[in-house]
Amino acid sequence: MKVEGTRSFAAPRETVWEVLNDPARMAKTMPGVESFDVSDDTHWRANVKIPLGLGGLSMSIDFEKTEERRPEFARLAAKGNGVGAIMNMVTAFHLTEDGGGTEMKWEADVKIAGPVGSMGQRVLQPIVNQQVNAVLTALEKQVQEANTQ
Amino acid sequence: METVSSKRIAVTVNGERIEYDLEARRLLVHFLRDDLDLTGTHVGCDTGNCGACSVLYNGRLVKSCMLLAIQAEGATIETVESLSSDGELTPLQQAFSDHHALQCGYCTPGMLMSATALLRADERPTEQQIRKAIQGNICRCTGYVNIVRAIQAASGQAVER
Amino acid sequence: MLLREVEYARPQTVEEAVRALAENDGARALAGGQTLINVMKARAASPDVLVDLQDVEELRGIRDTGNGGLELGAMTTYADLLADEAAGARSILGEVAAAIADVQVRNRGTIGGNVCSSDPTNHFPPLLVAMNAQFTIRGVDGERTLPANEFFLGVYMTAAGPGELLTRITLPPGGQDGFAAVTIGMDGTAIVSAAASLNGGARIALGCVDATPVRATQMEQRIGEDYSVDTVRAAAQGLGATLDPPSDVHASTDYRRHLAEVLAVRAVLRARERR
Amino acid sequence: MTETQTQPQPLVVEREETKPGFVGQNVPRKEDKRLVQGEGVFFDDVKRHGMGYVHFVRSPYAHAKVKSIDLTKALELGGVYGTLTGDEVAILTDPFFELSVKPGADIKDYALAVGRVRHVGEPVAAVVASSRELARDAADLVEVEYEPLPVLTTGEEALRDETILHEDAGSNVVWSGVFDWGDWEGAKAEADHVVKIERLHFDRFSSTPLECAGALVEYNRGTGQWTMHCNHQMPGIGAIWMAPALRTGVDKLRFVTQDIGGAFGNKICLHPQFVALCLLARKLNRPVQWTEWRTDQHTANAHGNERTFLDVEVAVKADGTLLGFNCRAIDDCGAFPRYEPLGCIIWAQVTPGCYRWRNIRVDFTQVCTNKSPVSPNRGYSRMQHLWLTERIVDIVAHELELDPVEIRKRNYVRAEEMPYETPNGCVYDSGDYARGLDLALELIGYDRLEEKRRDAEERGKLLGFGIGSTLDSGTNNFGQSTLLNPELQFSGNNEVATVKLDIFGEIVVTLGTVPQGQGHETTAAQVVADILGCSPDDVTVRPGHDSYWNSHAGFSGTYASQFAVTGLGAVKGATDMLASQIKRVAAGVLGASEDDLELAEGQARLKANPEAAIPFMGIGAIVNANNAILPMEVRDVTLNCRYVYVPPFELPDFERKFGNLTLTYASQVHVCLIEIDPETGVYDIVDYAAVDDCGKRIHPQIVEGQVHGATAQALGAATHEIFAYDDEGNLLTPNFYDYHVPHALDMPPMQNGYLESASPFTPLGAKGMGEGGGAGIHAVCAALQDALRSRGNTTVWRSCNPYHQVWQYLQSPARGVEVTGR
Repeated sequence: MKVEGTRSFAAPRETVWEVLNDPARMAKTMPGVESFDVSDDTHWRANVKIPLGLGGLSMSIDFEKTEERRPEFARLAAKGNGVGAIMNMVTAFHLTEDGGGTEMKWEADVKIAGPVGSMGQRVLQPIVNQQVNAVLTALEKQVQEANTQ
Repeated sequence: METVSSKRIAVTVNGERIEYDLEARRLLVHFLRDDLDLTGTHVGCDTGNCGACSVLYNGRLVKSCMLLAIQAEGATIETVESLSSDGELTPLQQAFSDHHALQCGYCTPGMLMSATALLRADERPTEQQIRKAIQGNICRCTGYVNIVRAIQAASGQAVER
Repeated sequence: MLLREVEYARPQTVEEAVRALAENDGARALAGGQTLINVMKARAASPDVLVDLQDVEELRGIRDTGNGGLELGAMTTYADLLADEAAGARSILGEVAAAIADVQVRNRGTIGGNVCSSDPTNHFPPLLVAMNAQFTIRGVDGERTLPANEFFLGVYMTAAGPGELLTRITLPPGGQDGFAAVTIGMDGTAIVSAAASLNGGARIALGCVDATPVRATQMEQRIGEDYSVDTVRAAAQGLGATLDPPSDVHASTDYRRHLAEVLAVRAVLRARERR
Repeated sequence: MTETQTQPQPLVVEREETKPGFVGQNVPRKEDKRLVQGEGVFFDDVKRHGMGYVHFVRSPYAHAKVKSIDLTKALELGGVYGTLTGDEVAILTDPFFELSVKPGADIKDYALAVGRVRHVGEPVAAVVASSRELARDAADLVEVEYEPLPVLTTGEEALRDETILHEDAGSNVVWSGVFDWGDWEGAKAEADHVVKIERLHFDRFSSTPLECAGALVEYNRGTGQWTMHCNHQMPGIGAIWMAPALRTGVDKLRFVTQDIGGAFGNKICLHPQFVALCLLARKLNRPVQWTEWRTDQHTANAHGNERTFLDVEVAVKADGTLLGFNCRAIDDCGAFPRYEPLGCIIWAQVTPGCYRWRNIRVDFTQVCTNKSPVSPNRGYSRMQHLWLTERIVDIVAHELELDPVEIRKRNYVRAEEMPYETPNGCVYDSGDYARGLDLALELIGYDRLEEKRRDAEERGKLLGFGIGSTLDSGTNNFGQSTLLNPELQFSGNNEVATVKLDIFGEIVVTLGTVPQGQGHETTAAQVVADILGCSPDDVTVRPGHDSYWNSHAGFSGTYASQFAVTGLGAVKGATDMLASQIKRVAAGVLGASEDDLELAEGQARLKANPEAAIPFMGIGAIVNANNAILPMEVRDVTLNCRYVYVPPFELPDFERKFGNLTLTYASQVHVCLIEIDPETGVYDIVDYAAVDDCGKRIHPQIVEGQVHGATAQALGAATHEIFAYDDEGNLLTPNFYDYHVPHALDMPPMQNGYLESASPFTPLGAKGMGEGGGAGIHAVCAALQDALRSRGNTTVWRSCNPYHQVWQYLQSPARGVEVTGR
């Protein structure tokens, strides 16, 4: 399923770019991250426990930065493996300067398979939207922090 | 607060008090079927929809696949095996046979438990009440027509044909 | 079937229950289990500890708050709502409870579990939003009360976070409530649902058009206190366009938008008819 | 020792007037007493000391290469007994026998995925542990690395061969062929109108028996023999697939069943899982048990065939006389053919449906897609085709403004034309479709239709009326398989029964069949009782089937609407043999001749002097334990008789795809009324009437039960039951959350009527009827189209029409139909 949107940040493009490309900071934006290791500057692995109200959904997610045009574009591929689900995601963001701030156009194509699917389609799409929103909100926080440093 | 991953529970099943060591994750239906060998209670789905595992739990109709056995500590459970005594069919069981309310017989135990719960609460249910009472029990053989008739008959009502 | 290993606790009081929940952030409350156990069967989500609330008497019972409102213990079952006299005073409760699944589920399932599982297809979340219910949540450091629209955060996500327990739901006075749903077969899973409560103005909430119930505020404003068929129908115009419902095997986004308008009207008109 | 007799069946069976007896009566079902007490024995009730529980690791991908499987963590877990992977399977077994010619013939199908997965839920490995829960824990620890491949989710996509599922076959096509009977071009020239329908689609669903599949498998090291306590409904065929794959003989595979929780055809293709279990039982040297859960069954066991009909052309005379039709059919059999491509010919048993058109051309292609494999499913392949013929008739009536009742009556095969040879050489044995329709119309109050329409309109509802007239062809001529693949060495049919009289006078029957609720124990006893002059209560019919002890023939099993003919034909044959032996013994002892004797009240007695009688107990005792008193000429008697019923079939003609493919044709005329809420597309079936004709009814109550069940399944398929997939090949309805089967509140009021057009071709005048023809699906589709007529005149082009589909019809009505020569 595809989700996309636009988000504006009250920070210069460089700062937003820095945050988006700093695994350590990105880790802080993901819900339920339990551990995070950077193998090299294009490969990271995160162990997350997505906090669903009914109990966590544990997954280990491998990230690979597949394309990058500093400072305006990057594409990431993520493969998640968990007991409840298999997740494949390709996400990309375009940064454009917007006055003093930055506008981020992002899109993500998320594919989820496995038992979580058997819970009924009705829950999948909303759960994905939920997680994406959580990430974006956290991202805003990170950008602000980075901006005030 | 103390938590346990397994525990010895005491439960009364079909009038018999039983003590048993159980993993917390064991579903009641597996406890009944696999541990107590009460195989009349069946499993027809994995989402709590089909009702083949219906039993009476402290007198109330429940699906035994949506309870942990460990929750049943201190409870009283009635399964299909408790309905008739020494091979004597109850009027409900007899009506199921008389009206051909079963074919493969897989949903039948759950169906009988639902009907039993209904008839204990209401001696002369209407057809609509009967259908409402077995809504949680899926049958793939009969289209429910003869099951409804059998329950009507068991409650001493004329069966329209 | 076949759950992952899990720890189990069976507290006797809300105190104990909250402590048990607080001690481990993987702990979850087990009410009727009619959703949670199934999620665990699929191993889609797995709590580390189940805190079984069956013995906690404080969580049961339905009380008249005196001012015509009602207080529902979180462990009130659907069957209780059908049988209970006090609940009978607010007839929508029994009516909606009666349309949930089947006898077995109604005997075990609780209103607390229904709202805390926050499944978009559940009937009570939109109804309680429409009724402007208040949700009381207990944590180790005390109690807080939230309005319904702040309670529901997402699928399987509510304001009752880790270490917290929903203890009761309080309904303000009222009585002119309506509910309408299109379900997959009789008493089946909701495709779209709508609830309305008329109490010096209409409160309308839609279910299954998003992760959480959606208030139809524009429609409410257009209606004001004029519940005539024409006004209500006119007010619903364009409601669908304000929504972005999921599309799945049971309904396209457009179909859900359309049903939302139709059902919102029906809910209001049914509420109007209720005495 | 037992003796066997099998006489060639005459085409037309001479039947003496059946004297009043138990056949035709609703005697109590023998099966019921154990089942209502929860004392049935289903496969999952069987336990063995030290048994291990099997959990399959299943693919989350619809199409992917399996790059690696890491079992380390699973094997480290305490309580884990062992594992099995595709690599081992590829070494230890041969691929399953394929029925198709090339390209389908080259498909390699194993017990576990070998190198590649082709549908979500396909087993890639198996884990065995000491408890069900542990087995799943271990399965969760198996790490499989996949490399996703492009996914095919429709037959039309697959046909393009841009992505190939089975590289060995080199194409996604399993089988294709053109069926051309009569003179289509001539019919088109003769027609006043040609009605062209762009597309009709029969959706995927299955009967979803409430008991899923499974088995407890034991391996006997000393004898090299496997015992499977299971619910396979066609062990003979199962063994034919399994034995060569396991490189053993069929007698090394013992199938044991007692009670089966419904099958409906969905338990015919269990051989891949069973082979995996056999390998595990041998490898681990312990009994292994596998229980399939609902989500597994929906995602990876057996679906019904999905079929798309394109460019349907119908030749019609101005007066509504149907001359013929022509179409392309694309059948989607999922990831592996298994029982297919038999579905590519089975439909031809009912080529013209109930109608007299003589010119029919079908260009048929079956392809593989990345969906669950199919298997026979109640109404197998004929239902899809009968839906086409019924849709054609109603769409033509609709377009040419003909009355759906009139056009049917004008074109139905007539009672006086029976037996009727169809354009492809099938012989409809008997029936009166027009009378069936009249009876159905009467039951539903058709004369008040317009009144009901107005009443519904007043309530803001759209009322629709629909007819489904179908056939349930029973008793296959397996020779039809040679029309697909002339190399196949299958033809005819057979079924077995044994009947014996034991030392204490007990009458014991065993059957070759594998019942799943059809009441075989009861109806067999009725037939025996009538012949031996005793009560069904005196007759023991052994429950279930044990391939070691139940005598069986090549086509034994319970499938394809045939027990009343083949099963009971065998029972009758064996009992006639026993009756004659009993008389010979009595005659010998009483010094009379066989003809002087009659069997009544559990005795053999002199017609002339009923006082001179020997009870069966005496006969049994004499032959079994006191035979020295017998005259020499009757010492050959064993009182243990086996009979093989063989229907009178000939080989079909491969060149013309012509021949008699089935022995009997039960007919169904179902009608319904539906009401649509035009605001939402939500509809209810408000009234339903079913008229069935299966010839002589052995047990009317059981017949009615079958009708009720077939109708419920048809109504489910017409309304909500659909196996829908997303573009990634994920099944969107993998369990009863989203796959909604009818519940008690969903079923309409139902009235039943019966005709009895005895079959001239069968021992008892009975016809197989268990499947029905899916009449309910056709009736609902017709009723929807009728109701929507006033709202933009849409064509109901799908078999499954949930509310959102009906809303679609309301929003954007599409005809997709073109009429020339108007």
